[in-house]
Amino acid sequence: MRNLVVRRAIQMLLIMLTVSLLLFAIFDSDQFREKAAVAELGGFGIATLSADDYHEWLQKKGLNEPFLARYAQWLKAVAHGDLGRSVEKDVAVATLLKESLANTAILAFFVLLGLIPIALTLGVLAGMNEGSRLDRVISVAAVITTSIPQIATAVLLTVILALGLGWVPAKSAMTDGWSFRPLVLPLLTLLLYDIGYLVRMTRAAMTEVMASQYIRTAVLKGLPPWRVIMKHALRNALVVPVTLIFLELNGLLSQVVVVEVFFQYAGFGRMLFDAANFGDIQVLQAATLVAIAVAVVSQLLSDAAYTFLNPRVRFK
Amino acid sequence: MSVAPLLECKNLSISYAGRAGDVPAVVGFNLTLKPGEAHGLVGESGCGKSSIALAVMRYLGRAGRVVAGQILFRGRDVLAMNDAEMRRVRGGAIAMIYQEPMASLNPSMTIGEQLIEVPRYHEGVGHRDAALRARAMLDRVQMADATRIMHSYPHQISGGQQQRIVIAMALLSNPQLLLLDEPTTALDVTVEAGIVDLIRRISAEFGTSMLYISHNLGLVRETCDRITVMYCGEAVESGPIADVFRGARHPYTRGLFASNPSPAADKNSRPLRSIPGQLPSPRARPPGCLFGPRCEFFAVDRCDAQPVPIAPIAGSGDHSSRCLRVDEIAWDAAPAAISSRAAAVFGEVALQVNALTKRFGSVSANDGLSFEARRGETVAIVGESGCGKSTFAKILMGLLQANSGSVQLAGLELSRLPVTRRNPQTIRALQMIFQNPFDTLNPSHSIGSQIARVIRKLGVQRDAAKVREQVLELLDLVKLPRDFAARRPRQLSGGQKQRVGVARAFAGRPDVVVADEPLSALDVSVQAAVSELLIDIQRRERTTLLFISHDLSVVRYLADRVVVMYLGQIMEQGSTEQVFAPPYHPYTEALLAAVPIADQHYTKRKVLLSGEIPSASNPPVGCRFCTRCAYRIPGTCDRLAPPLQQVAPDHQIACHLPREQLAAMRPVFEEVTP
Amino acid sequence: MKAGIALLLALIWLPLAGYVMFRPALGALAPYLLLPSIPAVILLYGIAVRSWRESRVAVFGVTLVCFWLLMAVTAPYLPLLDPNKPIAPFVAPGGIKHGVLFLLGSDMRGRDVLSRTLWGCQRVLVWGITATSVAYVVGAGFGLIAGYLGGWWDEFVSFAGNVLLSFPVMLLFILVLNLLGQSGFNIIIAVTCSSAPVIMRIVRGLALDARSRDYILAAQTRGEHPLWIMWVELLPNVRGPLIIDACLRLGYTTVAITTLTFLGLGLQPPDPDWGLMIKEAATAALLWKYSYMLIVPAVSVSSLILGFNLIADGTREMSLRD
Amino acid sequence: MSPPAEHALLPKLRQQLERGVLSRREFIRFATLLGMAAGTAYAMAGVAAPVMAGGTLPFPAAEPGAKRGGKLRVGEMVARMEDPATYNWNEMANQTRPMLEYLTMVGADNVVRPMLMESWKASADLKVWTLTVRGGVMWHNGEELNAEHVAWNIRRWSDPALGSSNFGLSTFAALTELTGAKDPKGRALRRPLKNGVEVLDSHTLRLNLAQPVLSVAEDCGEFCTLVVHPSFKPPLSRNPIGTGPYTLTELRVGDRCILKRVEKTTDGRDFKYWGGEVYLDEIHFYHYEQDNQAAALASGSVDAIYELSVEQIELAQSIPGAKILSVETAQTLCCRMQVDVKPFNDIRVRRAVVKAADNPAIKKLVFGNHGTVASNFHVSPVHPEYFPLAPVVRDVAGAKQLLKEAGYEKGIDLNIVVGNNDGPWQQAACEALRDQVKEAGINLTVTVVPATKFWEIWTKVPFGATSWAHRPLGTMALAQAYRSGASWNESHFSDPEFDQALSDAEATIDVQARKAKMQKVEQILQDAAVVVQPMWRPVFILASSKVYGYKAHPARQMQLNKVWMG
Repeated sequence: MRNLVVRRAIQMLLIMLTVSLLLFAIFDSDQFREKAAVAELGGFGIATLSADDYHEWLQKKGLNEPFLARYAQWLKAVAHGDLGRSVEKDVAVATLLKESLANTAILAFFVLLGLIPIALTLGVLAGMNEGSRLDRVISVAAVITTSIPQIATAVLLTVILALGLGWVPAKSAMTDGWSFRPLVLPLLTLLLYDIGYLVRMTRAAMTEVMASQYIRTAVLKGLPPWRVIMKHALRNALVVPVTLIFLELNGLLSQVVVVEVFFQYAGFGRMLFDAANFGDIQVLQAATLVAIAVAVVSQLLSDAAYTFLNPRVRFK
Repeated sequence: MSVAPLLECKNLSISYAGRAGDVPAVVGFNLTLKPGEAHGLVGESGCGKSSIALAVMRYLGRAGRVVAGQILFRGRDVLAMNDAEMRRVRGGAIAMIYQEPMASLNPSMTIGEQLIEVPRYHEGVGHRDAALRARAMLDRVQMADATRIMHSYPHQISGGQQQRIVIAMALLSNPQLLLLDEPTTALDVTVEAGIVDLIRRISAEFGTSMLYISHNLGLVRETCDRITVMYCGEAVESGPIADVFRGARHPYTRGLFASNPSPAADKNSRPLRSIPGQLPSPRARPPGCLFGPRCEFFAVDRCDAQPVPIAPIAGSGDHSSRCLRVDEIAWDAAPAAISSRAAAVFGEVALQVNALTKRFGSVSANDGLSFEARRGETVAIVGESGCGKSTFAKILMGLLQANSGSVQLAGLELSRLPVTRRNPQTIRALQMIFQNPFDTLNPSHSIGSQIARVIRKLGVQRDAAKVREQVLELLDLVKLPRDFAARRPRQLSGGQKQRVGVARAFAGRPDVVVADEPLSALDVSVQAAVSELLIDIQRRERTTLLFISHDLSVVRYLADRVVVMYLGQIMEQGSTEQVFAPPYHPYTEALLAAVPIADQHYTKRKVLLSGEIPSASNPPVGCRFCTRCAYRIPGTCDRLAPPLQQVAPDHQIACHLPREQLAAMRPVFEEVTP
Repeated sequence: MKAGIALLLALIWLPLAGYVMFRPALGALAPYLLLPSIPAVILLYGIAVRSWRESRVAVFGVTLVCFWLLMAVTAPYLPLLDPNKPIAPFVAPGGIKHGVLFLLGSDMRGRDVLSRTLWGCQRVLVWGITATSVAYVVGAGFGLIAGYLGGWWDEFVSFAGNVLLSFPVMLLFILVLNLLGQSGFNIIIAVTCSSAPVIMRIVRGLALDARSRDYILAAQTRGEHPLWIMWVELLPNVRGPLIIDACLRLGYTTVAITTLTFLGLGLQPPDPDWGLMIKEAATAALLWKYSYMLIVPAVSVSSLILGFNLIADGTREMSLRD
Repeated sequence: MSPPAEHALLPKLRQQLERGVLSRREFIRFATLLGMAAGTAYAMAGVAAPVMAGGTLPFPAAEPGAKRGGKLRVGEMVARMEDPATYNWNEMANQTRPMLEYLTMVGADNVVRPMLMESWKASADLKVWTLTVRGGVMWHNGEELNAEHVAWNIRRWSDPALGSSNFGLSTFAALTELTGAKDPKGRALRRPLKNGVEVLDSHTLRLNLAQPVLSVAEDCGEFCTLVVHPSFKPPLSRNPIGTGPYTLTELRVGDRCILKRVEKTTDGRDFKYWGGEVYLDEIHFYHYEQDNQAAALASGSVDAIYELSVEQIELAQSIPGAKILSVETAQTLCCRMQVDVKPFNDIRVRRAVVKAADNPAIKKLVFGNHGTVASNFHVSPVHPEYFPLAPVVRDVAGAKQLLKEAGYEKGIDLNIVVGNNDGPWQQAACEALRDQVKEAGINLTVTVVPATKFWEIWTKVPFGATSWAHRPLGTMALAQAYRSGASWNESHFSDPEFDQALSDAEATIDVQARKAKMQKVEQILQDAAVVVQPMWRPVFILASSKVYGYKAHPARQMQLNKVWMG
């Protein structure tokens, strides 16, 4: 286990270095310098600048330094815990990151809170009895919900729940401070897809386990059905879904982009989207590093869960 | 007078729902099992024998269904029981032992938990008592270190131990009936012998009735009182062991015996006879006698007129047969003569192996192998799992490189020459037949194209028409219809695929063919056909055959020379006669004794090995076999490497035992003089 | 048979891709280009239904996908209104305004929803299928290299894959499209960047598994070149799981393309596009009475994705049965 | 302080008004530009003036029942507040306006009124302007606003190196001179005039312009001319010293911008706002993307929004308790062709495009009954020097003929790039254009790029649709966008005759004469077929009916000083 952690940590550092270097290289183009200038001065403003003034402006903003020097500077700062400042928002990246991550964490928490019990229960119920009516209903519902793009769900839920019935606000900007109601639409949008997905995975794992020989052994031992399911089947069937739930943490970072942008929820996804569109390199760098960390840590957690739930791996 | 039967199957028929309607698996099956009796159910794969056991447990899955008949357990219809009753029967009155112990144990529960469940749910025993009983039962199935085992997970113990756990689990509820579904098929021979011994002891000790399902006639003979032979879902012959083994009264049973390589068989003078033809598909069952199309006694318009019932044979006790002509056939007459072969003449040394050593980290997979094979000779390499025989094959084929030693093919050093650097001649000269028929052919390409590729690749032929001609000739050679060239591997049976494998190996007219367990996954009757084929082609081509196997009966039949390996080392080598007769290496002796013999004319001496095969990564010091050897000389065998004793010209045994003691060993089999 | 299917696919895909990607360059040829694709789609549907007939689920999926394929190739020949021409805004489905019947209503700019929806499938299908195919070629190539050759190749390819996989997919899309500009071809690159590593992993795993198969050993022992082994011996046998994954991936790519358009990052208006239609509806038609503007494209895109998912499910079901 | 002396031109204006040559509206605009008080000008023109507060205050009179207190929540994109002089979004100015103020205010009626500048006076040749700074204006740090402060700001706006779009305004451009050198792109370099801004006394300063400029007062109310304290260092959000009644208390870009009423100066005194009573305690700007603002108002998350797109009107009408406000503007869309790039270097192609386009139809399609049809010469009827040319008439046959002559008898493929910077209506206009020119055999494709991307390429694409904001004078946009070598000359139009005619018009102070000269200017531009300019757009905004005093502004300036919540 310790080996695994160390290996993952090294892998994470390597990926972070590669990715940050890549990003720096990408954003070191004239195109992105001009983008930064347009973002600050506007298309009309920049058109008034002479070539010299433009260069002076770049110099002033520190955008004209050689690429490696900037990268080295940045690395040094990051090593000292300084993630830089957002050009667009004029805030320390660390602050921005902290707030947006906290918001996304809240969203993710509620997603998991709804996702885990509902999806696992439905998946197990469906997989327990492959081909039964309940299985068919659940499976059909799951495949349909996983077929609806989240943009469509988001808009439709807004039409019905927010503007039609007026139950919840249409947007989740939470201008009056945190409350749960504005979270409902993003939550439902994410849940609808994710539940379907996890149900399908759980069902597949469960049917596979139910067809296994050790379940046959358990049944032919004369154990009551609940004992077979709860003790023999679940433990094995949940290995895959549980590892998937951890991996889902990483997937959520991607999914929240659409949902947060559409519902204007001030989370990590929206920050990422804004920064990428604006070319806010420091934010993007830091956010990407966080994303990589989340990716690697969720992978690690998933491996750990797999190891923990799977004695075959645990006692090797 | 007669005891009430424990289990009765009356006219039992089982079908599985398929995509195109029901497929019958068992038809009109009858069985009566008395208390304390052991009944063997024998047949080749797909004959429906496992379905019967599962039907008794009422566990046929979603697709399976009993379509007719009754299963009476202690006079009560199992099919009519309610769920609660059924639960009491399952694992209580009837317990089952499975083919694959690893898959049958829950990987995420400790063995203790799985054992304790049985008394807890069947007898409501408290946890502590249940644990005590489980431990006690582990002792009774001769599991050492029971406490550790109780806390272990299934993957942490060996296959043999796992099967003992499954047996212990079955016995914990004191069942009246044990269903054993090929309980030793997945195990090594010497381990199998231990399990078979255990089963025999249990049935004696507990008085449990057994339904023993196996494809191995020898095993059934050694464990059962009665036997039922099944063919295509029907029982074709049934009777007491002695009666059936002495005088089979159904052509299929006879065919099975004739294709079984008994000690009496000899590839030159008494070749095996395989059953012609193939199993019919369950959808296209022939009219009348199902075995009709393959039967040498088939009578047109009689055998195929109407379904043949199973009927008691006149003048016998309770021996019955499903043959119309049971009274007409001269059962005792010698089978139609099969042309015997002339003994082969061996040529010069084709392959020379000298002190070959291969290590994977700390594991020494091959340790100082030395032997040679001559042109036209069949050399068998025998050993159980982990003995290093497959590693050796890979070195030979250039897929692995040896650490030291040499392998010379016609003077060319191969031990460190990867296949990618070998010249086309060498590659052509050395080909291989693989173990798993389902894996040996690429499922995506037609048979013809796969053979043709070999012909072109090995440079035998380039011209398209000639390549095609040669493909067809090769199909002829392995006795497959020419239209198979266009077929896909999945349309072929296992035996047919293995024939294609043989054709492919011989397509380049190789000098040496390595056959890695080519028969082990095949049914007995198919095994016989393929081995006959191998011999014929080998003779014709004067090929050297390196035959890797764990099955001593096949080796005895096929090989000219035998090399016995254990944990990477050669224990004994010599001609087949020399190895199969005293003096033996103690391991060879145990191996021989572990082979079940189906032939009534032979008796076998009992030699049981203790323990399991040690891990190859941590082999014993001294003689590697010393941990299991009954003749172990303490202080010597476990310290010093054994000397190589030349007991006869060409016969070497690596053992510390004095030559006299070796010479004094009695043969393992002895022919019963009638 | 195989060649026939390949021919059919080429007959559908090439004209359709040409039509969608290079319509202006085609000039006068454009209107006739798709004619041969129509019988090809019908024939393909027949073949697909036959080969998947054992799974009702898959047949339903095939029907959905082929329906949209058929719409894509017949759109120019159907009696549809100009999908880009504003006629009368906010006409409810079935309404008639200015003497024009709007079967599925008209949008906020007065364009016919039905014709926009039917035309809209062209872009999603063409770019989705193309992007997925390219991702497959790249991913499977690297997967075979990593899985079969192993060693340093594996280390390098796997690391590169891990680097790409550690980006959230959306970030990758946004970066690529921002960097290279927004066009269908860059969507292909973006989808390749995000999907190819996953495909690479799958193929690598399958190749690792297949590598130990006897038929691969057989090929090795007769001295076949690694490329031959990968291409002829390995690839055809990892096809099954890959077909399932490809169908699911087509669904993901469809979602990605519509989502990117929705975010203003994907294919550019004005040509009708489902993502764009949903976006426009999200701006102007948030009322229940106008929700047909949303529901029609939403149901369309969902049905296409459902089709892909069902084919995947059906194929999996059939492979488990064998 | 004595009322400023009347400008020499005013009597003439009055004459023209009386003769009916000048409309009343034009008279009021000109009179105020020349320094007359708006109320006086209205009275002189005989038009009922909007009810205003007394004195020289630019604000409307207090409404009866106006309530003090409460907060207004506005939905708009919350942007950075870096340097008011380089603002490039209207939203930035909106967030700043309650805190920083202009020298003048251009009202919703397009009439300029004094703000921090109490009065202004021009020399007869319009080259020397004397500006009087309002007395008693208090900075948030307790200082009083004086002429030095204003001069510091004006000098800053005239600095060519600042990158401010103010530099494009005539007044500030006229405070610079050519250096004679050119930059690598061939643009003439400029430097500030030595003695351009003179401080006369504590509240008076004088501008000595290089050219005559009429629009000084309006330029001083343009959106980038917010007056900052001389201690100002960007970003403003960290250094918010202003003269307005509110101050910034919280700015989170992309989230919120909160302004609160100033009660105390930073040196501890009671703050007294010069402009009288303001009602709102707090102004909150909440970030909502353009598309989302209407929905946010519908769910009650905000009370007013920055803009309603024309497609959302249907939606907005269904929101209970919301009112739609609209105003006509001089904002426009120029589908301009670069005259030196093939195929647009052939005037016949440009003419064909222009002829094939149906401006009234495009306007109608995009804005229905709102907005004004434009005629491809970029001078609006609201501009004082507007000379009405005959409206352009669509002529498909003529367009076809021209194309044929140009060698494109089989039609031509063109592509127009649009950035939707000002909203999706721009794209709709381009699409309508596409459908119309198709009949003439022009296959126009529309490429939509994201707004930010568009500003990187707007001067580079051969055929592009750029949105132009309102300019107070017609000559201004022409000078910025069509004069040879001008920095915003995106069409690369270069015609010495045009340049000369434009210079003549600019130098003509007499409005009637100027108007006459504009005919030639406009005609050259229209004949050169540089732009398809289909319409002057209307602006729609949406507010809750609880919000009072909230008006749509032609330049979309939010003026919240007198807004109150009911």
